[in-house]
Amino acid sequence: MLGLRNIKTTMIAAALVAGTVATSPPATAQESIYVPLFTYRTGPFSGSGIYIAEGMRDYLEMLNQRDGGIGGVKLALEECETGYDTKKGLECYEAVKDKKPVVINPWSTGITLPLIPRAAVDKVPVLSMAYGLSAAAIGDTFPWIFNPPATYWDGASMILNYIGEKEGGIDKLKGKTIGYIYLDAGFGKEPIPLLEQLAKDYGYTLKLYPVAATEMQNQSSQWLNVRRDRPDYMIMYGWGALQPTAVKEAVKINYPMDKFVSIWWASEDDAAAGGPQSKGFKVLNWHAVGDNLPAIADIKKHVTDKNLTQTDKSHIGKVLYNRGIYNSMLIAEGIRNAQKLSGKKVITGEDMRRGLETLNIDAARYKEMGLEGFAGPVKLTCADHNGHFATYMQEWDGSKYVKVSGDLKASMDKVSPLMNAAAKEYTEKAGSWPKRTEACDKAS
Amino acid sequence: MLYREAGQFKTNYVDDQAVFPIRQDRIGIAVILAVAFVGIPLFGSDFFISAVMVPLLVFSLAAIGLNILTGYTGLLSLGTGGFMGVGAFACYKLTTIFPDVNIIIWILVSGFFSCGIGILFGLPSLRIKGFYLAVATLSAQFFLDWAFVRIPWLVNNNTSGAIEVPSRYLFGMPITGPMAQPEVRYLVVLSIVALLTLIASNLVHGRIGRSWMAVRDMDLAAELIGIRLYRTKLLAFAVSSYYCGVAGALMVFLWYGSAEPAVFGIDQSFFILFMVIIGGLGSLVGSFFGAALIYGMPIILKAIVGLVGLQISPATVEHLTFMAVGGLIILFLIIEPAGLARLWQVGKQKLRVWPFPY
Amino acid sequence: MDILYKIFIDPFMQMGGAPDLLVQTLWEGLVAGMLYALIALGFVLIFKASGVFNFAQGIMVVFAALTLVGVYDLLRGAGVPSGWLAAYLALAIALGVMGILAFAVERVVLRPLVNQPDIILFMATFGLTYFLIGFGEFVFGGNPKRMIAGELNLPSGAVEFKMAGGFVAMQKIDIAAVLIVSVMVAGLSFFFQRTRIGRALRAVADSHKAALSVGISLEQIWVVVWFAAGIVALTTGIMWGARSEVSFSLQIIALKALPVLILGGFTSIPGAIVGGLIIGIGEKLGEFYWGPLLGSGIESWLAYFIALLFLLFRPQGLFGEKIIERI
Amino acid sequence: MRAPDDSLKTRIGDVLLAVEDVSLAFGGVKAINGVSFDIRQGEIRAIIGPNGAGKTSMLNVINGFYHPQQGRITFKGKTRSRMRPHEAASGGIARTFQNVALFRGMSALDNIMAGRTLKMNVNFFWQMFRRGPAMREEIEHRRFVEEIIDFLKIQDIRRTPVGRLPYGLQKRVELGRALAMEPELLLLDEPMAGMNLEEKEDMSRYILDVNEYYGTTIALIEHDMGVVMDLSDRVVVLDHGEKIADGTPDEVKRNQAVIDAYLGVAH
Repeated sequence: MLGLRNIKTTMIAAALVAGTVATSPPATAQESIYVPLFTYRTGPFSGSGIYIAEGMRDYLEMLNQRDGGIGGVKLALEECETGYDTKKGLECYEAVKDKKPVVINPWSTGITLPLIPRAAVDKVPVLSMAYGLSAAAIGDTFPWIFNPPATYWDGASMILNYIGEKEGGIDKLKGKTIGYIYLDAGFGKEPIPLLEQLAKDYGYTLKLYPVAATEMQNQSSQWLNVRRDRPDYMIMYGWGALQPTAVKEAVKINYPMDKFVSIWWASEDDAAAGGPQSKGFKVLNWHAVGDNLPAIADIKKHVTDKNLTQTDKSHIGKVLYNRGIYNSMLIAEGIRNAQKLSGKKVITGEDMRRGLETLNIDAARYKEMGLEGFAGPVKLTCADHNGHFATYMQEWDGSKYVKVSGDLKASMDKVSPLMNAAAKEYTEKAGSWPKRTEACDKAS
Repeated sequence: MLYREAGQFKTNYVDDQAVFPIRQDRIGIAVILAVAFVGIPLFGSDFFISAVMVPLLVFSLAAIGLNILTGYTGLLSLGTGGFMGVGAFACYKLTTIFPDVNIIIWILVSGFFSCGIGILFGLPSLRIKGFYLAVATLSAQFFLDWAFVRIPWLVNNNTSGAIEVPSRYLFGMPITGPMAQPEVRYLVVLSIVALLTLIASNLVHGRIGRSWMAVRDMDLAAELIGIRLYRTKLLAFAVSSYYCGVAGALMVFLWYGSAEPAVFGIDQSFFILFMVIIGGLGSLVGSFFGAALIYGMPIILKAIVGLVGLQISPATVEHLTFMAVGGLIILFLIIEPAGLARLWQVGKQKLRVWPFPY
Repeated sequence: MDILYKIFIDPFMQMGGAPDLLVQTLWEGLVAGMLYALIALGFVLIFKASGVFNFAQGIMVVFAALTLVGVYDLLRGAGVPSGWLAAYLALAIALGVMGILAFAVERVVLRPLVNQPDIILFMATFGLTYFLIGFGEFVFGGNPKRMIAGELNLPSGAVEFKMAGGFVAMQKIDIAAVLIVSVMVAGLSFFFQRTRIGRALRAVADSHKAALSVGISLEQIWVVVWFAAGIVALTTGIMWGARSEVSFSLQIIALKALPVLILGGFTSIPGAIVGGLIIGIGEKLGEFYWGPLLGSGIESWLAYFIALLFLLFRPQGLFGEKIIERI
Repeated sequence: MRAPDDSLKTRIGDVLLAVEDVSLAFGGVKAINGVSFDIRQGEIRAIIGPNGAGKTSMLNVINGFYHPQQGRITFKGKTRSRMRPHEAASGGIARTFQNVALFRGMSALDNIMAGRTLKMNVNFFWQMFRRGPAMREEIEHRRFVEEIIDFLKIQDIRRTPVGRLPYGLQKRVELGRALAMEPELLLLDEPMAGMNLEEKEDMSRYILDVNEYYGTTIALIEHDMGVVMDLSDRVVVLDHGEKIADGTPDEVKRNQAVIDAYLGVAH
């Protein structure tokens, strides 16, 4: 594999010697850690993307303003607009790659997938927080990919466990009909094998209602089908315009909203779309909503009040804004951890990978960060890059989400076999998938 | 003064029928090829090669494909994305079923699958014309979109529902997958695009190209001089979809590395169509210009914003890009409806008679 | 045999078994069809008078609705109390913006391109589409917005009635949509048939030269039809926005107007309505009763296939005249 | 201008094409009603008549563009109820059009080369490489086309896109394209419409030359009576879709029905 790159280096060197002007990467003068943020404030999914972009950026910006960065090193933040378009996402990746990013947040499954094989080669960890490839949770196979705190399969299992709990035992699912409405793309289709498997195990009937991306705002047929099939519960895996339209249509057919459960992507706007009748609509979540936390107060104080951001102040504390904060909190903790592990101030992607792998955020640490009670503890290991942590169910009360359940755990005995099979399949199909060579650090 | 053909006399028809009859053009092409094959891989940065040149070549190839159909034969198609998808999925199936056959062969073969689908959806083209035909191709686009998502066999039942490009080698060097160096991928793409462009150029300059253009300009008259409309149109569909199919396979295997079906959506079709319009309908070199402008402009805009150090959010840049692309389309149509290729010709003509105005 | 049963017998058994669902499906199809027809109407207006196939009609729908809700937010920000006053003010301003748009389109796009081939004008509307997407997001932001249906005094809730052991629910907003579309179509037909400027528009459609020779200004006519198409777009935007939300993904649905146009012909106002109903009802029935055979979701392409099949037998559309090709 | 009578006898041969009892209607409107006439090998046959007489429709029937509801067409001994465009073209019927129907986006050379399409048959494979047989064929036909270009004296506009040529030249290129098909029967639809006197004389010369040197049978529609009388051997007159006269120019000139039709006497 020598080849071109060596020749190229020689040539460039020769050219430099000859005194010719050659292209060279711009030198980064200041000591900083480069954190690119892939965001989408435009495009068909911007309704969800804007909140996330704002939360993600504001939290890191707050660290810069309040603490002067992390460990005394400023974070060089740069947003790259993807428009949720894989093509632009890849362009963003190529654009940031040479600037030594410590982590990539693709914020789209479509962009995550092509980055998974590249991460190991380019030595840049990919943080796909609760999206992307579920099987990437297996750290031994995917040492460079991190997708805490839960996978889509975990989510499906948690929703079913919640339903079981409500019905008075998982065995009560027997004979029930469960409808699944989803975005007809990789993301929405991923849980289907699990749902089908569980249908066999628990004895419920599964009905599928796919919604094509082009038909997101035209769902009346799907909901007519729902009316015909009368499922006892509806599960939704949606994104963008699919969600508010689904909520409206559910209200239209008088579907009992308290039996309509969504994966963690539905926002306040989505629930509110149905008007007062959408009360009872349920969404999974793993972190607090609202702005009642010291760290968020700091964001207001150091960032939004100083107009260092274009965030709409009414967005602060909304589900997806806080989701962005959570994502950035993971990044910040990863960096902090990496600094500790490597002893360096300005860390590299490789250090960051180690930092994320030994991530351990407990209640005490949340308190230190000013995020007490914000979310459950996160502890990753070399083998497990996801954690399959508990989530909880929140319910729309007409104006905000209210927590209505305790910790919901995924049934790992059901999820793990699928996940392992998927990881195995992935590597087999990839032709030659490298064995993990990265050493495993002790948790710090 | 340099660009002058005075003194170059053709002494036989072989020379006069050549694609580039003027010596300076031939030198120009040679220089461009030398830069493309040697200069860029040696001196281009990774970003330039992977995020600029490879996409540009892929889009140019797709634009040539669409140009054959829409520009040369006058059949408006909005199904380019779908046809690209057929090529990509065919290539994936072929290389996973027969992993030992070289991937380059499969990329070239995959075009034939898209060719077949193209012919199938081209069948109504005898009875249906103009905007009506555009709707027929739109049905191809939406149907194929649906099929890519709905037939898990196409992606070997991957749980991600996406094409996951495996590593494949040429002479021991990886050309697909994460280990493939950008320069290698670029050279493979460039070679295929150069070869197919040459073939396209040969086709459009000969009998087949004349039949296509005859059908475009005046189908009734074409029929009356003995050109069989149906065959000619279907041939255009076939060749065009072949090009789009290969472009699709190149896109996924040598650029994206993994692709969800959404990549081949209607947006992709429009994107390629814009390139063809801006570049110039019925011009191969225009396809390259169009791809460079439509794909390159946002990158340049972003770079300018970065260079100037303007405090504009990326989202705003994106909005401005949309406005600029839209505005440019209108502007070019007003200045020169025949596209960049025509401007290029006019420029050359001016150069030829320089310093005189005529 | 089983598959034949599922295709030819089972769906009809279902229709008979649950007539309430059949009626509901037909109603949903009717409403969707009316809304498709409304988008198609915008195309027809412009095509009739200027021969331009306006691809931007879809984005005009989004742009108009976005302007309406965007201006409403701005007004509230400026201290106008929320409610009907701000809503109607916003409506008036949005109408004004559509007027300015019509004027600008005539000035900047159509006038310099007059006498160019149809395809060039068609492509110019692609440019317009892109420009409006960027401009709309630039001014009002790209996030989806809630349509101010309540503030505009549009009804909410549903009318339900019992039927054969089930029920049929008709959303009041849908009923309103059907009524408004009917009124608009009647109004436009009247406008074209009975008024002076309407007849002038028809004259332009038949022959530009003829129109010029009797002293009708093309420029004025174009502004008028583009403005009319803008009003239609705003109406569509309000209606569809109220059904889901105002976002740019709506423009894909606008493409559904193309098969409608194919069926109804490019120049016929009643054709747009009939085409819309065939497509709307056809795709809902197809999706509901036959979709499950193919794993559902066939709605995304069924409309285009219906149009394609239709074209093979009647290339000139339902109401189009048979074209005699001359040479 | 016309050659003497004795050459006429040797020049003109058997019936090349005959239409019998042809009727054509669009919807309810009759364009041609029961018309029969023939065209003999080597002659110049004119079809005349007032506007809307069905002349162009007649040509369209002959080369298969319109399908008559009734009647028979016999071409080169084969009788059929209608022609197909491709059949007509490969059988050797070429055509020019009333409103020039050139391929506007192509150069004059390419337009005329397109006329050679039927004679070219090197397969797709060689076309892809533009080498070997493909190139040889291209050159061979280019030679033939250059002869036509010389004949029509349009050497200097070879490379010009025809859309930019003046009308008279366009007509000439169109004639060139028809000649490139090496037709046995050449249908000319108002070849001199819109030309000035000089251009008309040129065009007349070309038509006669084509007829004499290539021995091509010609059927032409023309409004200029002087031209028609000078050029043609026999004339058929149509009015309102019906044949009202058929014969030599002199006979036709004296026919009362023809005079009435042209002077607009009520029927």
